[in-house]
Amino acid sequence: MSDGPAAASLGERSDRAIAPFGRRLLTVAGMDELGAYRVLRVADPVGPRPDPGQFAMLAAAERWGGGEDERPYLARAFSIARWSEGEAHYLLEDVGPGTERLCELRAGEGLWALGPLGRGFAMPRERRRALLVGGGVGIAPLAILQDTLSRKDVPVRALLGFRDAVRAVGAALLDGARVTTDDGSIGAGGLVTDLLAAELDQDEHAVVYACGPAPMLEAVRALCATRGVPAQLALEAGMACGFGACYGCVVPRRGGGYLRVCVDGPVIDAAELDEVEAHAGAPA
Amino acid sequence: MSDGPAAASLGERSDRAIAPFGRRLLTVAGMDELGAYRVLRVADPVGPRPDPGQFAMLAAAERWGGGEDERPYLARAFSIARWSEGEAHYLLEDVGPGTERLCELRAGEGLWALGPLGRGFAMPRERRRALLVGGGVGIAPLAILQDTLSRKDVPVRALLGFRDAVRAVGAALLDGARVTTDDGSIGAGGLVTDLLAAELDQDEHAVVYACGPAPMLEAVRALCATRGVPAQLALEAGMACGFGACYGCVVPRRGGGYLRVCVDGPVIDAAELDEVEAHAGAPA
Amino acid sequence: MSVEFCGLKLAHPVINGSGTFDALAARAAFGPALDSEFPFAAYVSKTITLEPRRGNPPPRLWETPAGLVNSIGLPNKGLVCYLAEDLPELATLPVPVITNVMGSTAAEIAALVEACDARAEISAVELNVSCPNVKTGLDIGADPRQLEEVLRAVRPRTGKPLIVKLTPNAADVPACALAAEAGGADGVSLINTLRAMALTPVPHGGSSARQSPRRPWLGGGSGGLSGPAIRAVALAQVAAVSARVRIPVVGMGGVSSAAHARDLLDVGATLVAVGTESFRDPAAGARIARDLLAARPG
Amino acid sequence: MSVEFCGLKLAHPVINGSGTFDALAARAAFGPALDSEFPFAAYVSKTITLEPRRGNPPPRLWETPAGLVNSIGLPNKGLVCYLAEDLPELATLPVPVITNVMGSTAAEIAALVEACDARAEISAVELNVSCPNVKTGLDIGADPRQLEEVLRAVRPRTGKPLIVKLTPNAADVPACALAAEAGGADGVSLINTLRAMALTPVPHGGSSARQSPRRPWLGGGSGGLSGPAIRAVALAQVAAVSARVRIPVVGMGGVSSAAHARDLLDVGATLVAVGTESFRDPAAGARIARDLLAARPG
Ligand SMILES: Cc1cc2nc3c(=O)[nH]c(=O)nc-3n(C[C@H](O)[C@H](O)[C@H](O)COP(=O)(O)OP(=O)(O)OC[C@H]3O[C@@H](n4cnc5c(N)ncnc54)[C@H](O)[C@@H]3O)c2cc1C
Ligand SMILES: Cc1cc2nc3c(=O)[nH]c(=O)nc-3n(C[C@H](O)[C@H](O)[C@H](O)COP(=O)(O)OP(=O)(O)OC[C@H]3O[C@@H](n4cnc5c(N)ncnc54)[C@H](O)[C@@H]3O)c2cc1C
Ligand SMILES: Cc1cc2nc3c(=O)[nH]c(=O)nc-3n(C[C@H](O)[C@H](O)[C@H](O)COP(=O)(O)O)c2cc1C
Ligand SMILES: Cc1cc2nc3c(=O)[nH]c(=O)nc-3n(C[C@H](O)[C@H](O)[C@H](O)COP(=O)(O)O)c2cc1C
Ligand code: FES
Ligand code: FES
Repeated sequence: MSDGPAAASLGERSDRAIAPFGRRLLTVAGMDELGAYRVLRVADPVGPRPDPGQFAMLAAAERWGGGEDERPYLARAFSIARWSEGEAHYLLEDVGPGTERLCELRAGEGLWALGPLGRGFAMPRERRRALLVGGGVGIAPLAILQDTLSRKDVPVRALLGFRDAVRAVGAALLDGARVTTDDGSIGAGGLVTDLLAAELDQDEHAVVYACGPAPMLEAVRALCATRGVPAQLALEAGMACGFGACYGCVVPRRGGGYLRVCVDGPVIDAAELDEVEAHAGAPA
Repeated sequence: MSDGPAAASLGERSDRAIAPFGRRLLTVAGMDELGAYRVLRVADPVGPRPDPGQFAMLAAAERWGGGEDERPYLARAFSIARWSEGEAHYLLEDVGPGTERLCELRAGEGLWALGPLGRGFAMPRERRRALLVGGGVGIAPLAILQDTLSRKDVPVRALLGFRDAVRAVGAALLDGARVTTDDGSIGAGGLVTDLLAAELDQDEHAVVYACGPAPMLEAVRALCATRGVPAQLALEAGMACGFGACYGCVVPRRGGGYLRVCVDGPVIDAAELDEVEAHAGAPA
Repeated sequence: MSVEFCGLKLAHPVINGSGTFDALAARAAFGPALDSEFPFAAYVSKTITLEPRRGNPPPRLWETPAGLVNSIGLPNKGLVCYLAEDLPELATLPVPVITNVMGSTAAEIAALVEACDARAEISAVELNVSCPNVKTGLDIGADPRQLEEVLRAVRPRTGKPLIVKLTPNAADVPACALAAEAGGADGVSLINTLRAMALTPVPHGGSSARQSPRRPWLGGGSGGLSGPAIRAVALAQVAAVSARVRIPVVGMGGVSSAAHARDLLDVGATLVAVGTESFRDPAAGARIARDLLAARPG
Repeated sequence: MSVEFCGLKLAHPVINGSGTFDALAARAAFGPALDSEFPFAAYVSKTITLEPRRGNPPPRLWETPAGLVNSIGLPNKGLVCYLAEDLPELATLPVPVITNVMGSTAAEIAALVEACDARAEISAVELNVSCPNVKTGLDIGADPRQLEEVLRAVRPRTGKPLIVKLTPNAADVPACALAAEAGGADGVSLINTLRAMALTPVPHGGSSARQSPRRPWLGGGSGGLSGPAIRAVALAQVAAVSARVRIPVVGMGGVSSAAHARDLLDVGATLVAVGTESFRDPAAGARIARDLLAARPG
């Protein structure tokens, strides 16, 4: 079952940040443009410091609904991209009625939030070099991960892929990232996994942290598997609840059965997966 | 049936303003405060000049839904309170999710409108004095009626009743109105029908035009019936469509059967009713 | 994208749901534009009964999240006045007229169908079988055996296309569709409204508890749910029925855009009907047909 | 406002809908606060079957206007592991545990009920009869006669309160409720989700037509609709059932505020269950119970 062995194998992370019970009404501190993305800043006086890789379920307090096809209705899941005492940052991409509504929020407006939720990234053992591989809006959890690793003096290298130049502006969220774009308009061009392969040629002791579209995650998983490199993948899935109640967010696990991305993940050890399911990635 | 005799008896109004087919996207020109009410100004380049007493079905173009109880869904009916080349005015009172959303509209935002709809007020024969009796937000259609009667040099006297002082501010919508409030804070105090009775004592040849809460309309109907004074009542009813499609907006008609307020009315000759149905008035 | 349906050649696959568009009232409200821009490829009348009906006392409407509960009660002039007064006017519409009828016994239904058969202005007949059986109180259309019997009795009375408007309030809707087909129906249409109700509303902001116990809001006691709220239920029933019957299917339920219409066509419907969305925009049918056309593959 | 239900004394009338709240996962996510602020007066487990089930392949969720279509497929550890691993933990919750079970034959259901009867941690058993009959494919609970037979076979196996979770996909839900009562049920609960489906989504802004024909979106093919979209349907069914049976009724379907809970209580329900709204706020049950209390007349 989804909540058995998986929980065990990620056990060393069970001392994770615990969410206050019940959604809480927060106030938007600001909304900044970042190329094709928006950075939503939320004042969160009560929420605990999240682990890198954890997420929150967000919904606008006013007029959540009545968008395209009379949606949204349920809250939406977003990685916590950055956290500083009492303020959480989220990176948003408008891909549908829920994100569209959230992108319209302005300072002072109300926001329902539940979290931090899920299991974040495990810190690398014996300070091995960390390669952060991100694609598109999936770079969000890598930002807070980079902040944390840098505080721990873990050597970090970020490799980010974007569809085009206007999205590549998002790379500013991380420090000193190597960037590539599908259309070659910026950086090396080609796939971020090419950059990863090159890095692993240099240092086969590195560990990999990845978040992005499903095809990218699958490529990262396959590459790391063949090279025997440990990899942690931050997955996504359609979610109704975010705290294990609905059993809707599953991905197939190696050896049969399913994992609930919201409670067994979103960060899953690549070794737990035969492959990354087609729906389990960030919006491409 | 609803669409037989009624149509006939109001026949002399059948040369009424005809609505363009299909709802049209209009732009909000402005929103003004008027005591407890709001005046919504809408730029309407294509709509024809409405007859006094006609109404329109309105819905916000953005986020119509997601309010209290995940409503509104259907458009809402509003009397056209004023009309000047290319601009229509509506008087709004926030009584639920639909009016709440509409009251939030600001200049430049989009509004869906269908109309003008329904049968308006018939003009008085041989320039008899017109007594305009309004209650609460129900004064809206009396404003455009007063404009029209004045243009025709028909002597007019407006008698308006409100629940309290902050609502009584709405009286500014009409010229030289006599005002009374339920709480006596402004004007004579007591019921607007007392003012009406006094006026009819002076001039039993006057004709009455009324719009307001159901109890007020019923009192006006009864008073005029006993005095043999012709009265036209602008009714209200929950409406899904506004153009005769749903059969949802009915009120019982004298002699049995029902009238559709949206197509047989909203202005109904008092003689067509045994009494004014409890739901058939404006928000009290 | 003209379509053939039960022998009728239609300009596009979008028609109206019975009882959701009064073409004569619309003509009075919108004038000649109603005819020149008529939104549907065929016009389905509201349900007609043998005797006149006044319908239910108000209130008749209740708005729900993305939906509408109605308790109209099938007001109509009755067969005779409909055929004498309305049909000649409806015949001047630019599209074929489908007359929807309802009876509570096979004999009543047969009489209705026979009367329609005699009128050239009527291109097809739709049977509304969501009518409570006088004895059981259940919809006639909810029991496959009963439904097939009725069809066998009624079918011979007309050579015109006979469409059965199925009830969604059944345990096994595909079985009902198969029964209609076996009984000789030329097509089926679904879904009708889902049985629903509402209580006297809560004052804005206030709490309902203070005035309980409360009465039903609808004058008719209970009603039927329509609109986007039932869209996913409609898609499931239309898909299940289309997979079982060989006769053409009219799909409806919560269609408010071409994408929703496309969904119903993609699961097997030949035509799509628009109901509640026409209340929000009388031209919705035209918009949906246009967008379907624009999005047509190839 | 404590309530008695089938002999259980509950602090308030709000419980959870089966399968919509995993108390053990919630404990891991929210820590001790889950227990100290537990939102429900009793805890209903997700449906347990004899054999373990993995559930349906993803996607399992589809958002509709004011609703959710789910095709979870009843994943569970199976009776043995549930009783051995989960029940002892659930027993530490501050409220009574109601175990929801489902079987496809009377014998299977009897075995499940008997096993629950043997465990003191279980205060009551809820039977999910929305299980397709292996032969007919229809829900066991949709046929009154079949349902009564099953109850007669199962009832003797336990002295604990036996609640039947009715299926809404039936022609005559009150008849099913009466059959459950006749068969010996101590209470009934309704409504379960309405059969529904969805197709592969339309790309944001884009048109679906270009990619048709399209596959079902849900891995399980079809699913069940819940949430505010079904609220008015739930109210009608709960009212109709409450008017017919003498045993207590658990009402649910689209409850997201105390006003909606009040509606169900006012038409005759003894308890109200919160399902989908808990996904939007895990503390919804507590909020609703609090607001009910605050608005209590007198
Ligand atoms: C753990 C986690 C972390 C995430 N972090 C971020 C983040 O940091 N930033 C960010 O921008 N996004 C993030 N996401 C993704 C984000 O949650 C989704 O983009 C969002 O939910 C989309 O909602 P929407 O209403 O805008 O779009 P939707 O219309 O819901 O469409 C989004 C996708 O859902 C599917 N879909 C379409 N219609 C429906 C429907 N009716 N019902 C169900 N599914 C449908 C389609 O595959 C579509 O591409 C994260 C997701 C998860 C699970
Ligand atoms: C011809 C006409 C002209 C009108 N002119 C004006 C005008 O000029 N200015 C103005 O402010 N108003 C006017 N109204 C009234 C206006 O249409 C209503 O106030 C408005 O529709 C309320 O919508 P809401 O969502 O704000 O409130 P709602 O929540 O819809 O409540 C309004 C009333 O509807 C009932 N109700 C509550 N819940 C529901 C529900 N779920 N479904 C159905 N009914 C419910 C209750 O009686 C409630 O008091 C007019 C109405 C008509 C018919
Ligand atoms: C106000 C109203 C009146 C209706 N009247 C009838 C009717 O007279 N006969 C009938 O067969 N269906 C009737 N229906 C059902 C519709 O034809 C249609 O089956 C249902 O509303 C679902 O479609 P929709 O969601 O697009 O509205 C009515 C529906 C509504 C909302
Ligand atoms: C994701 C999900 C899973 C469910 N699982 C079960 C289940 O295992 N057993 C059951 O009897 N009902 C199950 N239900 C039905 C609910 O208990 C409830 O009857 C239904 O959702 C209506 O209530 P709501 O509208 O408040 O959600 C489930 C519902 C949802 C949304
Ligand atoms: S989102 Fe509900 S269980 Fe994961
Ligand atoms: S509002 Fe639909 S008929 Fe009057």
